[in-house]
Amino acid sequence: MGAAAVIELLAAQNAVSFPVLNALIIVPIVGALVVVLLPNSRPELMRPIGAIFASIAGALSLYVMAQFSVHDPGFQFQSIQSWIPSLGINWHVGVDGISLWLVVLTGLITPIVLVAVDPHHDPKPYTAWLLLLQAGSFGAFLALDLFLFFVMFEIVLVPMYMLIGGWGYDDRRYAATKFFLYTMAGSALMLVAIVSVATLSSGSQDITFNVIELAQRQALSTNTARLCFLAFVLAFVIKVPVVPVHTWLPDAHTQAPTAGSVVLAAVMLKLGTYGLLRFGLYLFPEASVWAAPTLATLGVIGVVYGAIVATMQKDLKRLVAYSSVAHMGFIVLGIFAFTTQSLEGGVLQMINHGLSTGALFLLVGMLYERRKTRAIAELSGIQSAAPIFAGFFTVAMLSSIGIPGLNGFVGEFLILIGSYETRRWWTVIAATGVILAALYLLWAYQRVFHGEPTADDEKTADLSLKEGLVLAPFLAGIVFLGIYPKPLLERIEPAVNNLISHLEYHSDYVQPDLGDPVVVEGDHGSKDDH
Amino acid sequence: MEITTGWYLVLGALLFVIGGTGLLIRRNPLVMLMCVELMLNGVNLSFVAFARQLDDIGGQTVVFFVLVVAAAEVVVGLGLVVAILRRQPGTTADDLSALKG
Amino acid sequence: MGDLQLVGFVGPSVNWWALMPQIILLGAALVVLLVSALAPQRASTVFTTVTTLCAASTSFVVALGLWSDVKTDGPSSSIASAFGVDGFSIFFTVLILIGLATTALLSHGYLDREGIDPPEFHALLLCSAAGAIVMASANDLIVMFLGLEALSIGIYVMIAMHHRRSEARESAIKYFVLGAFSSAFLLYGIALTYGATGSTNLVHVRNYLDVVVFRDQHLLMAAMALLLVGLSFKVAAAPFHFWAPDVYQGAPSPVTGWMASIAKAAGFAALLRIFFAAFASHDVDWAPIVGALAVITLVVGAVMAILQTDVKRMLAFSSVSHAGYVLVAVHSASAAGTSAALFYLFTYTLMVLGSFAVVGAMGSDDEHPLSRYAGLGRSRPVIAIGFTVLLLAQAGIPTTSGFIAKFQVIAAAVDNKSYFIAAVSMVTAVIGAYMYLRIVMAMYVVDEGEEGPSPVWHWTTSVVVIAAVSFTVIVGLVPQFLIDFAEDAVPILIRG
Amino acid sequence: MVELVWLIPALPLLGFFLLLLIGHRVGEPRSGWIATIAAGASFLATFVVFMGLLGRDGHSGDRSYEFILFDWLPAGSLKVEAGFLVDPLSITMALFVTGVGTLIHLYSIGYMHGDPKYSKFFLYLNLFLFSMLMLVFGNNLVVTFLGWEGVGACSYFLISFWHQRESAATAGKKAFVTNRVGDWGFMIATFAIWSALGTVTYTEISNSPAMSAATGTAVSLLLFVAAAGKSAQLPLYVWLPDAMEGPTPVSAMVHAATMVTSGVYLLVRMNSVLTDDALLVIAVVGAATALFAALCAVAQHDIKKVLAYSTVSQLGYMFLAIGSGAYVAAIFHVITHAFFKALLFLGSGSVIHGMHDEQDMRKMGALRAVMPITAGTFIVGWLAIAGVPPFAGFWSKDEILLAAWEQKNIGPLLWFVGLVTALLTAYYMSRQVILVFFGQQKWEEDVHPHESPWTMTTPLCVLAGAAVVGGAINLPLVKDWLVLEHFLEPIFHHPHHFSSGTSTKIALAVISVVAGLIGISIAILSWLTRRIPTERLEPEFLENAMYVDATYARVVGGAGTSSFQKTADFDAAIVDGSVNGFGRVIMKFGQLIQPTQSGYMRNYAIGVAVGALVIVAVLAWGLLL
Repeated sequence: MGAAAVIELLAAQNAVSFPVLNALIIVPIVGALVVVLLPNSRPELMRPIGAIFASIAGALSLYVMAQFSVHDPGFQFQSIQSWIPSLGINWHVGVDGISLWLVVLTGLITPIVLVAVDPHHDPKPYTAWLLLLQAGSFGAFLALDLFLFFVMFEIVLVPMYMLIGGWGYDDRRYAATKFFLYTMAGSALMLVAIVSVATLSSGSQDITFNVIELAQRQALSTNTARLCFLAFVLAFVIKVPVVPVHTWLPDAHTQAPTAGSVVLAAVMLKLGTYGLLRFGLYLFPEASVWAAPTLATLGVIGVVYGAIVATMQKDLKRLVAYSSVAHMGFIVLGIFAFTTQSLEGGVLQMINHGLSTGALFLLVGMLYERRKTRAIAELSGIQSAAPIFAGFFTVAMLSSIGIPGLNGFVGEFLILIGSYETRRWWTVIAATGVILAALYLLWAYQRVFHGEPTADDEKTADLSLKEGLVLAPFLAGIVFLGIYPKPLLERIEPAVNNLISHLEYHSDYVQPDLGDPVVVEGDHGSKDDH
Repeated sequence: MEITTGWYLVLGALLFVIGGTGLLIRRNPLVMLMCVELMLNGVNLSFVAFARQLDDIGGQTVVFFVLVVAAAEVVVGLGLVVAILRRQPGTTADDLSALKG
Repeated sequence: MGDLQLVGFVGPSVNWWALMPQIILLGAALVVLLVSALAPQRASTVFTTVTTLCAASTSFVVALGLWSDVKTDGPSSSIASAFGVDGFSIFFTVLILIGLATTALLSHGYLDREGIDPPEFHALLLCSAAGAIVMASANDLIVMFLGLEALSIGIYVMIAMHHRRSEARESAIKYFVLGAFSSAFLLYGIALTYGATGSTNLVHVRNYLDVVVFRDQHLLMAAMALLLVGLSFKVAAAPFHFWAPDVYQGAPSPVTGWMASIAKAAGFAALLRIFFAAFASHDVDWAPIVGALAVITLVVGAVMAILQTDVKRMLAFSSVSHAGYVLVAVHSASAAGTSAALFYLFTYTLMVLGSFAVVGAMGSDDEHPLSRYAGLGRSRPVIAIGFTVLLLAQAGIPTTSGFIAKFQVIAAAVDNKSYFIAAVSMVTAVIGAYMYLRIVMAMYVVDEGEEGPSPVWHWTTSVVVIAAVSFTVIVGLVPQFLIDFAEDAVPILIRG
Repeated sequence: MVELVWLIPALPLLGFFLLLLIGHRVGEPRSGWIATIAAGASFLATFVVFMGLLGRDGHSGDRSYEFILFDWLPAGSLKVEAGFLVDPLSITMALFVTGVGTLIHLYSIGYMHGDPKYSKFFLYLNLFLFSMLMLVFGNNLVVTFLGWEGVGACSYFLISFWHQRESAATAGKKAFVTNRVGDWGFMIATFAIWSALGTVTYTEISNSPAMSAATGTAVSLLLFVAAAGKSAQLPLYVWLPDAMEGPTPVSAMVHAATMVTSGVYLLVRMNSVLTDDALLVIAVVGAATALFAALCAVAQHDIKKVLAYSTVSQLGYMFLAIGSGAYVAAIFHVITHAFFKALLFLGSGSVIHGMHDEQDMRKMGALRAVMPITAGTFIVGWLAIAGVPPFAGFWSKDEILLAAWEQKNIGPLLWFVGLVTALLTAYYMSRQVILVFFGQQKWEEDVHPHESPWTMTTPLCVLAGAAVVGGAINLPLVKDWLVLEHFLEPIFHHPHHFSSGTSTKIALAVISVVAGLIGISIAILSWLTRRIPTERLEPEFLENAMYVDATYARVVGGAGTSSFQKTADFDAAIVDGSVNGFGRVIMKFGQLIQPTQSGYMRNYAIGVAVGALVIVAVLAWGLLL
């Protein structure tokens, strides 16, 4: 889009004087450079300094949260610079209720893991990669230009690949390569689709990759749109991951260093679900409605299947990884149920999953630091040796199981109650996931923490003060969001409603009129498909 | 009967094909070089024939360029062949297959 | 037959200024040879390298001057319109000169280590550079042929100069025999073109094809086919690529870099000029063939690359698949496609030169097992990260020039509605990525005791690597200037 | 005064946090006292609120007061508040929950003496009390669900309190997972109600138009699934007997008096949506459970297992009552049962305590001499549960049997089942009392049984008193004596009235009393005076609870586990295998074409030549078309 259009857009949007979103992306990169330039003779400096930069970014994300105007459904803090004019590509970032909390999560998680996890060797590249990971994730969540998004979506692979390969465990080569190639394969066709969308919807106007504009144009023919949608979806479902394209996740999670696992679970998986919302539903409303039953089914399969497979895992970290598959399945169901509640729940669940699973990975990592093993069979009676540790684990576990009063429940409940309207039988099956979640987590907990401790178990040290402080924010979030999610919900809701009305406008989908009492006749026989 | 340009072209093509076939079937590096020369000369013949047909001097001049180039190639080629044969006498083209896969 | 009159011979007007770049290079070559002959003790490595660099930079300046001329007065051609002076030729001149300077720097440390006689090497390098420029700017098929031979013959000898190594000899003879074989095809194609259109001059050919409607196109089509074959061989497109891996592996690393970058670039220059400019009117005929070649090349290059264990061979096959990407761009037969191809060639040249700089510095050329690169991330962090960037760029990872290049190729293909080819090129990109990742993995993921030997570096290598990397990253972040350059360089055929 | 309702759950929560922070520092017994005081204060608060409620007029809907704390889950048209509902039902529940709860807290001070995790135990107890009160006071289904899950979690913690014991850990997990099945029903029911009525708030639900028959029945049955999970009805009862792995006070509080009755509470609370079809199912299941559990109790040797099965059986009674539409009777029995069953459990706990953790009744006997208070109070409890007038159990059970009799479709049958159950109940309780307190002593010499400290006996006495006079809160025959019924009236959609005449009532009552006496006498003849041979009175079949649990275990452990394992293997072999297989295919393809790279010049030349031929041919061919 031409410079004139850019200026006009800027005028239209409440462009803030200080381009805070750009700063979000740039600060960690600067941090990485600074760390790289530090002398190798001072390894102890790397992580603290990296953490400082990461925290600055975190603080900025909090600033965004504070300045975010609650009831504005549109994109805020937009900043747009011409980047590759001849291809109609702009540096265009903005945040709305859907991305806001993911940005905050990214901002807060990274400094924590930087402080929390000791890489044991090569702290310099470790810190630099983590900072680049943060920058890339910010970029992916903020990008409003398809090209920019793809760049960020793809570039985050490199730091994660390096982290897994450089600081991972025995099978890291295989896991890192698998992770990289699998996700890259997913996004390969998405690039073709991105170009096609931009080219085909340009028509007489000049070509643009501006998401907002493309979403408004809706210039593609139904079938083309569906094909492009599928290409996008392929990339995202692999990232989520949705069964059956999930198998990179357990390997990556198990082999990754703790910091990697935490960021992977808390932030990177969200790129998939976020992409489905922002680019799937927003760019291809008709196609989304068309594909919704299938994708919702996949989500439900993920919930049940992931739980079942998790139950039989012998490695604690692998078990948590599979639990991620199950939880992300809920989110996918919520997204493709298209109701205010289910979508809000989905967005919220992204945050919740980040907190609870992130905490679980941290805890498993700490356990590994103590025992040099993650094999469930080699652990027992930890609770007797390390009660506080067990307590923290219990809280995270209960949140993951979805106990009301903790955050996990809030998201799951909203997703399910919202999906029940449009995807009744899907919901009924998905709800069995709560039974299975209890099954695999409690069983694992019993085997690891209950029972008579062996001599080694006796020696397991309890949580240190530092570790406690590291976990405290996670637990605080888990409890707070469980009791008072309103601040998040009221910021998410406008954006979500906006998205739904966009769907309704561009497709034959109509959100059932929830809320007012209606007497449904024989409703248990009907499925609301499209 | 009158010999039209077509006959020359066919002859040129034949020479080209013969040379090519020779390069494909012969093992001796020197012979292979000669085969290449044969192909080039087949092309030369076509050039001349076309030049005659078009009544254009350009085609004939080209032949000289080609001859020069061919000469240069022969020089380099012989140098290479000699360098090889000096180290391993009686080397055939098939012996030069250490690099593969 | 406008310019050449048989009666009352009038020499064609010669714009010497336009020929200056090649002339400077050839002059430099003579200087090097003379000095080495008359005052051998003077003809040190430093001297020859510096001479080459000076020559390169001088003609670079000239090229820029020509560029501004073209900008102001528009494109022109010289010597009976046999020699084009347009954005296209200057684009490649600049590219080739960069390649020349880079290769000179690489060979600097290399020649001493491998005990190769510097003056001859540099003289040949300069000659083949001049040949490449001629090939890129020729408006006449015969001139193009001469340039191609100059380029190739120089390379034959440069490879063979590593004469103590049997691999070098083998790859030299392979390249020579097959090269001669293929140039015979090319020449035959030229002959048929001449027969079909009555001239070897592209300007004339283009005009002729525009006006004349053939009753019987067989001759022309055969001509096109044979030209395509000859040039596909030079750019190592499947199924004419077989020579490439063997030759690349056997050749001295700087020469490999030269072949993989400049020889390929010159080949594509000729390809674009002939097909996009001269045979534009018949693109419905040749574009599908090019598309088919592109697909085969992409698949073969990617699939074969992941089987290799020798780094040089890996990169050889990767350069094959890169040829495939450029062919995808050529296939779209559009201005966008051509500028995409040019952009791709420019960025690719620097990536590949940087990569072979590392490879060349990693030790003598007998073999390049992955194990030799183990632990480079620790022992040589800067070079390792540089190499990583170059490899990821070749894999097409964003924020590198490689991604922008691939993106434009895809865009061109999609614009041309050839979605299948676009999809294939993306999928093969993933397959190829595995190979690059293996090298990166080898450098960074090492268990105790696996570390390879810590290589000895000549500072010139570091200069080249760092330069290549910074270019790759800068273009990856702010590509607009290069895109403009490539767009201005789309070839056009001008008489007089 | 009603406004103080938030204090009721807040106080135990406060206690919980106190113990969380300083519990291990203040240690024993102070931490126990902190918890007990918190519970006691909560009881007082409840009483105050109760008084406030009584102060309001009973018949205009004035006695239902909602107290909203904040918006919990506002999402679009869905409004879920964190709010309390004070009405006769919730306050009644709260009164005995806090009351009995406090007593059990007090009891535990002595019982848990010397346990390394002393303070943690009370921390859990307080958390449990808080959750239970949230369950009771929640003004909508979701808040109730919060408490519902909270008590579930606490019961998990408490059952596996001595988690070093494999059996305890397993029992805790089993309880939680089984309950989760019920929770599934709870959630789906909530969704269905919201989608049908557009609200999840109790007051609005009860004022909404009826749902369609299908939805209504479905919702009712789903709610019953939830209730069956929590309240241990067939077929989900299996966790409760195992739950006896927990410390005895837990069994008394969580698994007898309070938590297990929350299923009953839920159904009574939702009485406006329950349909007749559903009620019939509930009645039948309730009756079946009652009989089944009573039969199992007959042959148990573990002193607590007997009480556990008896609890299941009594809960069956309550659901029988609900199924028969007699909600008041259900609540009435909930209360009386809370008294005498808590009493019995605490008594058994006192015995176990005195016998140094011996639970096998066959190793007891003649204990009344050494622990008189325990024996005395236990006997009171026995008479109460056996349905001997005028003890509390008699009145509530009698009302249930009457309600069953009047059930529209199959009343007499239900009544008969209830009657048989009553007989069995009287029998196995008498058997227990005799085995434990009478006959000759069967314990080894080195065991020195002793009476428990006052902190344990005081609650026993108080509960014994309640078990004697508890029936007084809802005496039949005279209208004005039905205090509870009148008090609860306003919350019922269509209040239930007994139709039978006085004579029928009396007849039924007499019959049930006779049944009880028969049971008692059989026990005496067989176990005390040994007139009847006792061998055949403890059949294997019943001792193993008809092998239901064993069957479950076999299915879950066998088919269940193996199918899960197969899925996991499928994931590793097929799903993941295909991914790696994809890579392998590409490699294979490469190895397929690798020979072309033979290294022979002529092969390469052939490549060039063939390629040239093909291209020429294609271009020419293209022209021919």
